[in-house]
Amino acid sequence: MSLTPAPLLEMRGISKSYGGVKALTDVDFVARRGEIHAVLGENGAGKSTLIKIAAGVVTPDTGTLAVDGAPRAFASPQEATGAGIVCMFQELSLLPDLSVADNIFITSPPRTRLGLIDRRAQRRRAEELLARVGCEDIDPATRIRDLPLSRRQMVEIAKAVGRDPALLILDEATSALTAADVEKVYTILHKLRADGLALLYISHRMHEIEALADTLSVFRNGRRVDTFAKGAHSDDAIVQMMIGREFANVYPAKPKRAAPPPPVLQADRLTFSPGLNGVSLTVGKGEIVGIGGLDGQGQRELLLALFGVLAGVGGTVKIDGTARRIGSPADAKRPEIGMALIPEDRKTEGLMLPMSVAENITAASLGAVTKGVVIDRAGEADNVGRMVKEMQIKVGDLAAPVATLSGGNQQKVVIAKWLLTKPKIILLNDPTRGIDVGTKEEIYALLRRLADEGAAVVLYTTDYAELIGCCDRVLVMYEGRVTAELTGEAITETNIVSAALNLAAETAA
Amino acid sequence: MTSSATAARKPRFTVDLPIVIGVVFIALILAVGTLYTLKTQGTATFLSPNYLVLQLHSGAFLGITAAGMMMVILLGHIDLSVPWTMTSGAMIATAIGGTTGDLAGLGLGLAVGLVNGFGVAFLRVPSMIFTLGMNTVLLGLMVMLTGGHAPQSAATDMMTFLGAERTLGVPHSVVLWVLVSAALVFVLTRTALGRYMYAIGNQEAAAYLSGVKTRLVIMAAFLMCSLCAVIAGMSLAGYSARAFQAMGDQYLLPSIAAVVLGGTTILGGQGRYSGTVIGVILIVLLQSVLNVMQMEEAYRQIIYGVVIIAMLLIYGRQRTAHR
Amino acid sequence: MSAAARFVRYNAGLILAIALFAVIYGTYAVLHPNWGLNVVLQNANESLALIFVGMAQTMAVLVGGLDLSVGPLMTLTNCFGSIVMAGSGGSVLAGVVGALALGAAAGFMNGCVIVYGRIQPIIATLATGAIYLGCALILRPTPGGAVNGDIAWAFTNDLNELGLTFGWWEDLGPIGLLPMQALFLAAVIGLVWFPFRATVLGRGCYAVGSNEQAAYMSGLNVNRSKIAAFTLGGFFAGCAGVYLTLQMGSGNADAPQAAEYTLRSIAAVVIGGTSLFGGTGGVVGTIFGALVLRSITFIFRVIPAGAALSFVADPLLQPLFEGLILLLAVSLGAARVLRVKNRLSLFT
Amino acid sequence: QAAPKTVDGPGYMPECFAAWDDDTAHFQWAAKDGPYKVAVVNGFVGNIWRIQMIKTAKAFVEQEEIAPLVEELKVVSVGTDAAAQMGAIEDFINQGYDAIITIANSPTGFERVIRLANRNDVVLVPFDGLLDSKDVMQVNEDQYAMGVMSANWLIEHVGNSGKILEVRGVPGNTVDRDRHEGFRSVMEADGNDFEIVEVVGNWAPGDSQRVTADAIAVHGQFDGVFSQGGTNGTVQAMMAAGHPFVPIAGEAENGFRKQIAEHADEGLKGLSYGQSPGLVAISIKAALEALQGNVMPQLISVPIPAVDFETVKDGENFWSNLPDDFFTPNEFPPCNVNITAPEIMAESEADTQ
Ligand SMILES: Nc1ncnc2c1ncn2[C@@H]1O[C@H](COP(=O)(O)OP(=O)(O)OP(=O)(O)O)[C@@H](O)[C@H]1O
Ligand SMILES: Nc1ncnc2c1ncn2[C@@H]1O[C@H](COP(=O)(O)OP(=O)(O)OP(=O)(O)O)[C@@H](O)[C@H]1O
Ligand SMILES: [Mg+2]
Ligand SMILES: [Mg+2]
Repeated sequence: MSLTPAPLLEMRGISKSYGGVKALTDVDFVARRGEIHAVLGENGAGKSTLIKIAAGVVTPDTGTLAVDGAPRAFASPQEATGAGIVCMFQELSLLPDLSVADNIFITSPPRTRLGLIDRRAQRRRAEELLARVGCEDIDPATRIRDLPLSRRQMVEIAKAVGRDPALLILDEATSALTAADVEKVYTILHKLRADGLALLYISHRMHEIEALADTLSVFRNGRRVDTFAKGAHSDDAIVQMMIGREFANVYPAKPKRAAPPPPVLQADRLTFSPGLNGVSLTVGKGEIVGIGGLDGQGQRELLLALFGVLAGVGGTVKIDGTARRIGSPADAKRPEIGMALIPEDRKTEGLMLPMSVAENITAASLGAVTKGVVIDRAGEADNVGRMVKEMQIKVGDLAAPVATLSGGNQQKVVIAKWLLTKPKIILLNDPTRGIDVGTKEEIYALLRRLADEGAAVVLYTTDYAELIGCCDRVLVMYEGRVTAELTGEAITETNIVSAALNLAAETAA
Repeated sequence: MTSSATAARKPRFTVDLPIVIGVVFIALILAVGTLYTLKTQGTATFLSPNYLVLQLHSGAFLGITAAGMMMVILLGHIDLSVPWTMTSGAMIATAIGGTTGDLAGLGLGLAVGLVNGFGVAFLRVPSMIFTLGMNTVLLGLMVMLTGGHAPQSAATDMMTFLGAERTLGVPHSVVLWVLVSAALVFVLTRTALGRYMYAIGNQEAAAYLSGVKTRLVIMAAFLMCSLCAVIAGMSLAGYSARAFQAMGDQYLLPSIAAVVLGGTTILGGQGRYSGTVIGVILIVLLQSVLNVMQMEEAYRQIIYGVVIIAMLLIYGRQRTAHR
Repeated sequence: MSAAARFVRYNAGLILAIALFAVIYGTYAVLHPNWGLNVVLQNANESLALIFVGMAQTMAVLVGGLDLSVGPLMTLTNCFGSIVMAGSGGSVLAGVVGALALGAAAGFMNGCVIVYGRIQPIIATLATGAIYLGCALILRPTPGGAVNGDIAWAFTNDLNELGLTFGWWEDLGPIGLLPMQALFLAAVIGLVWFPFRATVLGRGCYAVGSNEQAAYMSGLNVNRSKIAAFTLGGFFAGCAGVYLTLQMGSGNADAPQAAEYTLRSIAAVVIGGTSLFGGTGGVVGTIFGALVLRSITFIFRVIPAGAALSFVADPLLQPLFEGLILLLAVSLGAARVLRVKNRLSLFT
Repeated sequence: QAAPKTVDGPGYMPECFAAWDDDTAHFQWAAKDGPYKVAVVNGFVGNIWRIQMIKTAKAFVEQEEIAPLVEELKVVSVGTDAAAQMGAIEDFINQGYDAIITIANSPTGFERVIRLANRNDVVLVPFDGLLDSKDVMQVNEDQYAMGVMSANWLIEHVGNSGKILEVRGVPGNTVDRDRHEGFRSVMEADGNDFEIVEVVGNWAPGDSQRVTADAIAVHGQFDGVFSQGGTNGTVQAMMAAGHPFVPIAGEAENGFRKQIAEHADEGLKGLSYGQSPGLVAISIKAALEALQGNVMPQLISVPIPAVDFETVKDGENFWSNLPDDFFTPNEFPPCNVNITAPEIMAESEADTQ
């Protein structure tokens, strides 16, 4: 690696606005060969916009773009791919109904002499590629639809790598990956760097940046604030650069408890096929219980089962000591149960994107502001105003579609929607995925405040640090069962990881 | 990019592109028709109140049908059973006769809506195909009914009152259309049901996870659609003084076209009621002007198609899939 | 998952369609007093146009749309064909090629209106369908046209008959009993559909139907795939028109018939296991879907008068039972819904 | 190849099975022993005319003198699809039926089934919707003559000039074409000076009503009307618009005849001619006679049952206590087809009380 590697992509004076929003203002940006360049910034800082411009998805208002010194203007992702720029977008670009192999070779499959797709060769090469990214377990003939999100991200990585990029861009490519998979990604990226590729890496996880990046660029409000080599600034300094203010302790303090709190939610031997093999858990008033473990061990099913989404769940659920049958989210919402779920994918499960922010916020609590059959508009507006203030949702026009908010604010809208139902039990499925540190911090504080106000919180997350920092108790799941319960000081990364891998049982056997 | 689509969801008054264009096209159609009559008759009949009231009178039946159709299109569904729902509602009502008949007609609408809603919401058969089957079943039922013995087909007093009569020159069918419209606008804008309909049309999973009883909402939309269809069918029978087989066949495609020309997305979730009204008026006038101009069927079809495409092209208003 | 298990899982719709067809057609064959190859030929004859129209509809559905112009387009190509094909051998060939090209061109136009006009397929084709029907009426204000009777006869029978009519061969043995319809279908599937599926363009159609945004982001040419899908759909509709011309020996701009074909094509697609959301299924399933639809009506002809179920065939109850059986057939897919475990999967 | 022999006329029972004109050929099939299997292959079924037709067919074969000749009657309705209709006809040929009666969905394209029917000695009888073919025995009323008759009648009551409204039927249909051409041939002949406004009513009362209303609104008053079908809708529109009653020629729906009877003195002079659903009975009868080896005309002309405001009579050629929809002419005494419309359409006591 030479000291100043050659610039592969040079962007000069790039600006882009969406209506009144300036997504990018006069940005210069350079990506060099043999270098992993991390791009950091809050939600809405303009990162995705920048890379979408590089990848030909978005055309800039002003500014120029050069590849290997030659000026280029991309009209579509196709053209960018042709120039060796391959992007793994934040919103995955996999096709659910096509097989893994079809997806990997979607634009340029191996062909037979007749020019038709050579399925056999395609399968073989897909297997090779998957092996390269350490996913031998994925069968190339499987439909994407049948894979969990974490596997899909690995396929997406294999697909990107398979396109022989000169510049590979990963926009929050690891947001749903477990630690083990992230390790694999590290290995690949290091190897690609050694091969002389230029890599752009966008992530909200500082430890990933730590492990990977050579160079870091920080964006704030559509401007590039600074670019520097790794180690030039401390983490705290970087975060401060990102959010433009001092930043102290990410996680709020946990309360000390003498006796276990009274149970609010008690689930006994829940079974569901596939996924749950007899899960029991108790969540007390004011408690935040974390659910950990490797991805796909039944955690999602557990939340969905509790919320009444799954059919054919065995076992019993008691709310405040009374056995309840929860057959649908509408049941779960009833006051005597008082449950809320912040779903996994806010765009398809949490929000009606084209509808207004206000309509989204009140979507779960219209019953409360309905008089007779008529919606009390004043009452509704009050609720919306209160929530926007309380949750500090950054929104200009409450009547604008919720799609125009940045990811973090969209997530706040989802949470606000449920807080209006005054829930006793709050289930969260990876609520901070792809959300910047500043907003994360607000969410952690919010969860603790809700717990202190008496809610029982169940938090599933793929981020160990969140389990450690946020939770009073952590249940680690393995193959549809709770294999370990960690409390207090015992909630450490080592304990979580060993429980997640079910090491105790493995060595005993 | 999404200006009109988003505007459609804003509660405050905004000028809606589809509506503006619809009005412009209506003016255009009237102008062409008037030129024709000026040339052939030397009169501007198309602008006479008498003619326009007549158009509203007979257009009201399409208006009511389209209003119902819009309820299911807003959810991203469609109801292809409308033609024979109209027909069988009217036929059952006249066969039984009297007030009992009127109630029976409405009851049939209720039943059809329930079955359609059940098939779509609970069995989750695509509405396109379930309602198509339903249409055949209703046709079969009416053939069976007529096959037994010729049922009475004279419109009941209520049907004649609604479909044919006027008060102070105002056709009752128009009043009925206004009432139905008011009721539906109320549902869409003032009630939780309306909000949920838009929510389901936009993102059903999110609505479900928000604790909305999505299946009941879908049932309700199909109910409204079928009820509108039988109301339209029964008043149409009043207009014609009698119910007859296949009387609804001319209403299916025009009602869908009216809803879409009015700016409702066929994928659901977006659309304003006022647009549908404009769409109905446009189609009724277009059909009538072409009739009066004694346009040959072939050219009539072509003009019909070209007008639809032209209007939609002018406000290429489909949700953009990519930027 | 084993390869066989995966095949069953990923082709459940197709398998269900085949099973349905086997049951319904089997019943017909058993009840038919003289069931034999000539009956099969006749069944093939009455089904092929619907099969082609269903295939045309499948293309639109694959990319996540609906094509309401397939019936009118079949009618247009039929009228066009009936004009050009009325003549000697050469004009028949010209008519066939011309009608297929006309179908493809009209399909291409559908695609362009949809892609560049950004109009939802269902509405765009509602409009273009009206235009095609109008054109058909201009070509054939009243039904008529006379395709050479021998040619029409020879190409709508079996191989032996083809040879006999033109004196090409006498008797090909068992091969000679192969219906021409099966050959046409096999040719279109083998020479057009399978190759198309194995191109990037063809796979792109599945990709677009599966998730248009993702397809675009993956660098696929979404517009080209959509246009290709509609063009191929138009071609299939053209095949239907050409076959209809051969079968009828004439052209008929019949609006109700066009509408009926359009609606039935949708039913055929759904019964054939192609998801109306797009991205899954294919024309092979539709073939069986169309056959199921047709077989339902076959049954009424053979229910014996004295049988316990003979009331089903009562002429004034037939439409009712036809509707009920259709509802039942499309509701069979609901079995999946009733077994669904994760209700969220219902919404995608 | 088996086929009917072309022979010289006159045919059997000429008072019933009248040859269309002097040039009409006559057919003779080899006689077969009865009883026979007969199939009726109908097209669309969702309108009253077709339902009345199907019921007439069923009732006819149960009549005393016919029943012994018919072993089985099967009726199927195939919808508007010509291919499906040909398939059904071919199926019945394959099943060994002796006679197949049909209303063709398309006037052309039936060469194949005609060929097969002849090969298998099956008597195929299209009626109402005819085939453009001289190789098959067909039964119909003369649609062109209906147009001519309507025109002559209008001229008689309106005079040789004036403004006439013509409400046409389903576009592209041969019946519509023939009636229209017959009508125009007289109206546009020398010595006449008519302004004719033409609209399309699809033979459906609702459509006729709407287009008539539009036409009145735009063109003002008419001196006479020719409305091919859905005629009661046309009259309805005139009454609703306050249009004075004028001479009107139209179809044989009971409703139209009721209107004529009720408003004749107010000026609603009406001519009501009918395409009768009873044609099916004549067609079945013709097929049965042919199967017995009788000589039959290739094209059988059935007299047009017509009444006007002077001959319209309650309980005889219309029924004021019965619904509007059904078609009044149903019986043809010369053919021994004596099933009246009320017998067919009003089986229930409640209706005929
Ligand atoms: N299509 C669009 N329409 C309107 N505004 C947009 C659009 N795309 C981006 N923006 C705006 O541009 C700004 C930058 O968005 P961008 O997606 O680039 O942020 P980001 O840094 O990627 O954020 P995140 O961390 O949430 O992914 C945001 O404020 C957003 O509101
Ligand atoms: N249809 C739209 N109309 C207006 N703005 C949009 C639309 N779609 C997206 N945007 C804007 O684009 C920005 C980028 O959104 P993107 O899809 O990259 O994901 P995100 O969920 O905001 O990101 P993150 O998960 O990192 O927070 C959003 O902040 C939003 O402001
Ligand atoms: Mg982003
Ligand atoms: Mg973003």
